[in-house]
Amino acid sequence: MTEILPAGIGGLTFALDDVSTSFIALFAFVWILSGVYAWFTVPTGDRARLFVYYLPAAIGGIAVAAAADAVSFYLCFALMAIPIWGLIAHPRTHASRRAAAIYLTLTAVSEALLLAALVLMATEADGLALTALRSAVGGTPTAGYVTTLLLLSLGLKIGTLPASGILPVMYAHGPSGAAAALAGASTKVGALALVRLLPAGVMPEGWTSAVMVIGCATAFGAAVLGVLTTTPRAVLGYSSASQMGLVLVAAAASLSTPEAIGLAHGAVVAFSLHHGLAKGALMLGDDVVARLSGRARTVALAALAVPAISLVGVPLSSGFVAKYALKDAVHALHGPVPEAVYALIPFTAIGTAALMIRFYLLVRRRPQQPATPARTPTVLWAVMLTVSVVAVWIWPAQWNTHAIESAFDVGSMWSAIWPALTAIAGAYILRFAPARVRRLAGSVPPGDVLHTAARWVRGLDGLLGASRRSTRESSKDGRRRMRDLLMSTERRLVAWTAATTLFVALAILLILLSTR
Amino acid sequence: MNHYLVYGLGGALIFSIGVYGMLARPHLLHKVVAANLMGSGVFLILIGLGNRVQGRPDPVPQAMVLTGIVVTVALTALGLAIVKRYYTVTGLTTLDDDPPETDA
Amino acid sequence: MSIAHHLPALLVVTPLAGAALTFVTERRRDPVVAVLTGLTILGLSIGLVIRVLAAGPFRYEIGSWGAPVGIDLVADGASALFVLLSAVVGLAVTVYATDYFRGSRASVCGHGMFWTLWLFMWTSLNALFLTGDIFNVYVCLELVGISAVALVTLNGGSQALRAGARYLFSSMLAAMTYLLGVAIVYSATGSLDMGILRSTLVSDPAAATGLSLMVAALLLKTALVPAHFWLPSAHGSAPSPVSAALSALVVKGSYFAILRLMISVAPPGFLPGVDIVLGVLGATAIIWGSLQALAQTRIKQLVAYSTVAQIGYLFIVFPLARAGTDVFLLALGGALFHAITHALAKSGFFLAAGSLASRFGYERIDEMAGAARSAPVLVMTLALAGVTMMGLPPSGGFAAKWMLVSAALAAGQWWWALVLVTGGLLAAAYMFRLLGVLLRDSPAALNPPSGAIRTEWVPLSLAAGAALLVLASPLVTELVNTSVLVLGQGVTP
Amino acid sequence: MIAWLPVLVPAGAGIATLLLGEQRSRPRNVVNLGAAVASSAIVLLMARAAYTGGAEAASRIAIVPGFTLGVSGDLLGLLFSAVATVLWGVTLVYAIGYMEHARDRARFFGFFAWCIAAANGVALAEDPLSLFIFYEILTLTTYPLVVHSGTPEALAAGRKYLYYALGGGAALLVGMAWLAIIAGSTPFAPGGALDAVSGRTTELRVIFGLMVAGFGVKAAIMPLHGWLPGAMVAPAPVSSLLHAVAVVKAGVFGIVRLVNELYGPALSTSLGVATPLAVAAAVTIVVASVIALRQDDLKKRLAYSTVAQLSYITLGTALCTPLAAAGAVAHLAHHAVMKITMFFTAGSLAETLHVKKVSEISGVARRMPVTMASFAVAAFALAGIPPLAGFASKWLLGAGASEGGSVWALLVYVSSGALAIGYMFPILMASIRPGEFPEAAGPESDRRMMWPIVVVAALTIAFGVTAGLPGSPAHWALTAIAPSFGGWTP
Repeated sequence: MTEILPAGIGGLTFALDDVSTSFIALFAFVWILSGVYAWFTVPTGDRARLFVYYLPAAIGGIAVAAAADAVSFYLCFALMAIPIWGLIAHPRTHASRRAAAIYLTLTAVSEALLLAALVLMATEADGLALTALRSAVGGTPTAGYVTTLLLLSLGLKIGTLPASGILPVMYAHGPSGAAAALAGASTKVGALALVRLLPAGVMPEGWTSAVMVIGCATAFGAAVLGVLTTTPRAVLGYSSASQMGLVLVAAAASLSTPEAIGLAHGAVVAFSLHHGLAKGALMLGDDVVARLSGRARTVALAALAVPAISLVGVPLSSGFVAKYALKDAVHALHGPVPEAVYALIPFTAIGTAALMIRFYLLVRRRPQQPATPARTPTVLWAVMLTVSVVAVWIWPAQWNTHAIESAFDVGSMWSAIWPALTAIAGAYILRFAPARVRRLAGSVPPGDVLHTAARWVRGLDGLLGASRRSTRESSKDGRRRMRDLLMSTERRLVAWTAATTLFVALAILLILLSTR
Repeated sequence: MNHYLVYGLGGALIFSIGVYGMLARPHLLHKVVAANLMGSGVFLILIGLGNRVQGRPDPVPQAMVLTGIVVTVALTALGLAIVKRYYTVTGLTTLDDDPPETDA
Repeated sequence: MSIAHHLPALLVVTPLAGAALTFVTERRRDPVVAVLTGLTILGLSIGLVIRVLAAGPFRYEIGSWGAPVGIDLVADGASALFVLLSAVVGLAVTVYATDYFRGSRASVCGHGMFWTLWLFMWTSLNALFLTGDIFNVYVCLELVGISAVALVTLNGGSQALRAGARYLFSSMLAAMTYLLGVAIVYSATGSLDMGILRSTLVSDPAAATGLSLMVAALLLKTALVPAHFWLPSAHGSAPSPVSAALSALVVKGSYFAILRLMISVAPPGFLPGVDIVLGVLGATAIIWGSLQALAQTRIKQLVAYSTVAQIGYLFIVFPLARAGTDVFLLALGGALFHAITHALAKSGFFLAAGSLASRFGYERIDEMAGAARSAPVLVMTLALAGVTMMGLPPSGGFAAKWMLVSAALAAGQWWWALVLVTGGLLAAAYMFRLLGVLLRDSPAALNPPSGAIRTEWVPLSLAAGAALLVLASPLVTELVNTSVLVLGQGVTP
Repeated sequence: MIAWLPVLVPAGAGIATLLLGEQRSRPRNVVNLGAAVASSAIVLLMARAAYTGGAEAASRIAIVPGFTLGVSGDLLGLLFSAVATVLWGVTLVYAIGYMEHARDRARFFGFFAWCIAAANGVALAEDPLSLFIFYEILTLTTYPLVVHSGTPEALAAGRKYLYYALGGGAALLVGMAWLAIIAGSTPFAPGGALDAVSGRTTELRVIFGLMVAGFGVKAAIMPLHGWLPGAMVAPAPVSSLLHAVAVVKAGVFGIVRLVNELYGPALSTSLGVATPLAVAAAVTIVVASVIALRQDDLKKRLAYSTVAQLSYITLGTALCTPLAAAGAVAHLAHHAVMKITMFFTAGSLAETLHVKKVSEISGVARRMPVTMASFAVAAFALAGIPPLAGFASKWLLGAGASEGGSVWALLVYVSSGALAIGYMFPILMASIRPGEFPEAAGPESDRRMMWPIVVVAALTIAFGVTAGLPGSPAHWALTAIAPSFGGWTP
């Protein structure tokens, strides 16, 4: 029983298996590359202040993949999540500080829920090792609690629908290098947690369909919000949220059907690797384009299209492989909801395509910044781009399922292209739409619902303070009035005639009582 | 209705007049007189209701009355001295009823 | 008939002799005589306690006349305890007074009359605790009253005189009522001795009326709430050694007489009739006295009203008699314990407050801000005495409150426990209000102590005694159990 | 007889300090430090004896009939006594530095020593009545420390403290008397000592309520917590040792004894009194943490955080499961070390830089790096970041909660952890931000203030890192609690 007791430093264990090697590769690559990029792009004065937060986040972000027991997983998870506060608040503008405050609150909540889930699993499993945790929960009443807690906690991390505003908030303010790291790596930790901790194959049937529905809703909802938002990075934030919705769908597949676990986890990992690299490339690209001018800028714009297309899922791209793995995982399930979701998956591609077009237009429309310092680390961006394209071929075969050979059969080719075409057609039509509709395009501020919630909380806080002050004054003069009343009654009571009459009355009363 | 009961009731009457005097009369001298009245009333009761031992009169009530008189005289002397001193110091002859010291 | 047998008489005669001596010798040597007398009385009272513990309660016939005709002194556990208490407090007051009336305050001491009056009062107190005859109680009560009134009016100011007059007239009223009661009881039973009365008194209306009148008179002397009107002004305006003695001993004397009457003399039917009234009046005294103390602005008034409140505790005992003897025993022990600790603490408090007032020359509480820094010993005494009056551990007051609360709960009458606990909280309120002012960090440089009183250790030792009494509790409970009040049956000659 | 020493040694030091008077500060410091070292050594020796199953040295003296004052050296008591005495030594060093040019130091150190004597009395009390006596003495000895500065706010805070503490004391008095009447003398026995009277359920419920009200005042269970934020006007050594370790822990320790060793977990649950206590504690945790978010005054924020953390212990005890009870006792030690670091830092900031508000704290880390680093360690520990002390006890409490099937308690614990991040991290982030405090030329603050902070921060790390090994407070708590749950072996 004492091993349930966290054994301090001695208890932290790390181990590597197939899932963690892939994630470590992704996280290490993204964190290090973005770090170098940030080193070059951030002015030297701010560099120290940035890396005070960047380094612990990077260490946590990379180590979390290898954590093998609940305590070390929670430590690395916290080590990565909390310093991100500093990255977001780095520009020290009022908006960034407020966004960082929102992020810190949501992270604190997600940390708390994760801890609760870990403790529940640890008591059930009578031990701390991650592998033991997941299997022990199966079939027990706490499985329901654990799954809800995990989905809530990780939902906040990967931007599931009600909280999908958190990703644009995270990406909008930090320096571009840091934002790329966040986009590429930190959101994927949620996916890692889904694979590591979510009870697989033991949940009742209803859970899978419910989570799938949430995943789909996020995929479509985030896409709609993304199209309507204002800045390129916010669009990328919403696109991450919608892609993570698909990851959630993939994870849901593993919940209640044991046979689908392998496929589902494969899909999650594939999706994470693909999305991490593509989103990182896009984020860096956005900054590179902003820095370049003239002919170099047009070349960069063209290059930017590559990760965008891969996201949409064009054949031979990592997006295509990931989407295919997702389809296989969902297809393996039976029942009305999985079939419907399976049918919907291609339509999510339209959403992503629309987001990419919106992103593209915003980047192009953004005015050229004045001449920035000479050496812009485009070479780093080039490396990120090539890796994001080539990765699909070099990552371990088990994540590809049978994606490669099916790339060339016409049916799957067509199912990958038509969504992109419809999106382009839609965008073209919308250009001529009435002004009122077009104005709608800029209506959603990044992090939409969270800002309103934050304002509401501040209002309540002001109200509470005012009410406490008023009660203090009224009690003071109440005391004074009571004192005067006391003194005057005493003066009357002590007067001679009154007192002596009272005494006589007392004597008579005693006589009456005793002779009764 | 034997005769000694008259003394008892008479004593009680005088006692109650004395009590009324003590309570109601504001003038301090009246209070001293009232105290003596109460004393006499009690002594009458003591003698009147004393224990009847056939033939020989019971000595105890007599002793009590004597001591009572002595004590009452002592009280009256002290009372008069204080009233006189109080009059010379403050010129008041009554206890103005609001105790001055518990001011707000 | 060893010397020990004559102890009760000696305890009355010694202070009387001391009083006479101080009257005769000139003023300079009075304090020495008084202190010597005090020491002898202390020795005698310790002897009495030892004798009572060894041989149990005993009766002493003055002039060996015997009960029906003569007056007997009864020395049992409770009376020995109170005689010892008055010896201790008396000695402390005497030693303190030797320094208090020196220098500028010599005139206040009524050119030497203080010593005679004080020793005279001590005599009558000892007699009151020891007497076994209800008429003798009347005589002792009046002697105490007269000397107390004289002591109150010592400093001759208009306030003292008015207080003295009120005190005198109220004690006259009480005296006459008590005498009426004695007359009626004598006419009903034909006897004055408590021992005989216990057996002969039967619960007929005449005896009950007599007893009620006597008890009512004693309530006025003990200043239970409706009849407390004379106490605040009297204790407030007397010189502090006098007010210490008044608060600690005089009110306890008449309470002791009530205990004697209600428990060893009254016929069975009498107590159950009046106990509820006494309990309710006691509870009102606690609440009303404490609230008044909270509202006072002068330190002596505060302490006087605190006495009014603390007296209320003593009357909570009577309703608990309904719940059987062992519960009543515990309650009675608690009440006596409370009387003793209150006497010690209150006298310590009054003496310390007196020193503070005379040292810094002010009476009002808010003028005393910051006194803690310049008179730490005095403030420590006030704190210790305050802790005892609040009934907080580790003080003796706590032990008393514990016994009373346990008795109330054991008797199933939990509301008395509630009143006791609220009383403790209210006592804390007015005590810490005072302490808060004393501890205040006032910038005003306190004027150098004018008449520093050398005997400041006396109040500290009294308050410390009250606090440490908790360790002496086995002795006290032993004495209480041997008192005739409790044994209730005949007393060995 | 040695069981009396932890109470008598500090009491003796207190008396000596008062007698030594104001000027002779050097002998006074020597006496106090000597007493602290001596009593810590005694307590740790007794603990080692009790740890290895030695006979518990119990001794008692009679006071009022049927009422004995007794102390015994059992493991549970010794843990609290060890925490109080060891931290007393550390706080003395800090206080000597902090009170360098303050007034009334003799009075301060005298009552300081007496508080520890009373706290040790509460810890080692052998039966509820003795615990009650020392508990009330603690109230009295703390009052002069709260009003030490003599300012009107200090006096108002002192008065408020007394109303709460004496009110609680009154409730406790009635409860104790009632219990003594129906159950006679009931020394603490692991697993409960009231089996003889367990039939009288209604009376036992009322007595439990009265006792919880009494202890709840010092354990700062809402709505009885009002005095604690006010008491922050006291000098820093007082708020760090008394209002984070000795006084408030006495209240919570009373509840631990009440539930585990007087009523016993089984009787408490069967009487149905444990759940309302748990709910009250849970509400306190959440509400106090939310209020802490809004406090701008640094010490007030720490005070509300203490209110929440104390209810961790109450909730853990009220859950009546072995792990939760052990976690509660462990948290008693862990929280003491964490919170005392923070209060020391707050005191040092106030004394050296006159910074009292969270809004003024920007850029402090540059000026006082070592102090703020220790503060950061304590803040992370409080937020429950492994492998620090806070995480170990919170993990045990959480495990106990889920073991007992009450998932809501687990959620309360973790939500309070999140709120702790909410009110602690902004302070850290602000202190790192460049502000108007220049680099420190000489030592950053008085050496006697800086080193104790580092020591207690090191303890925070040590308690967390060695949580699993025997001898660490967490393991000590497990062994102390085990007998109360019928031979449940840790």
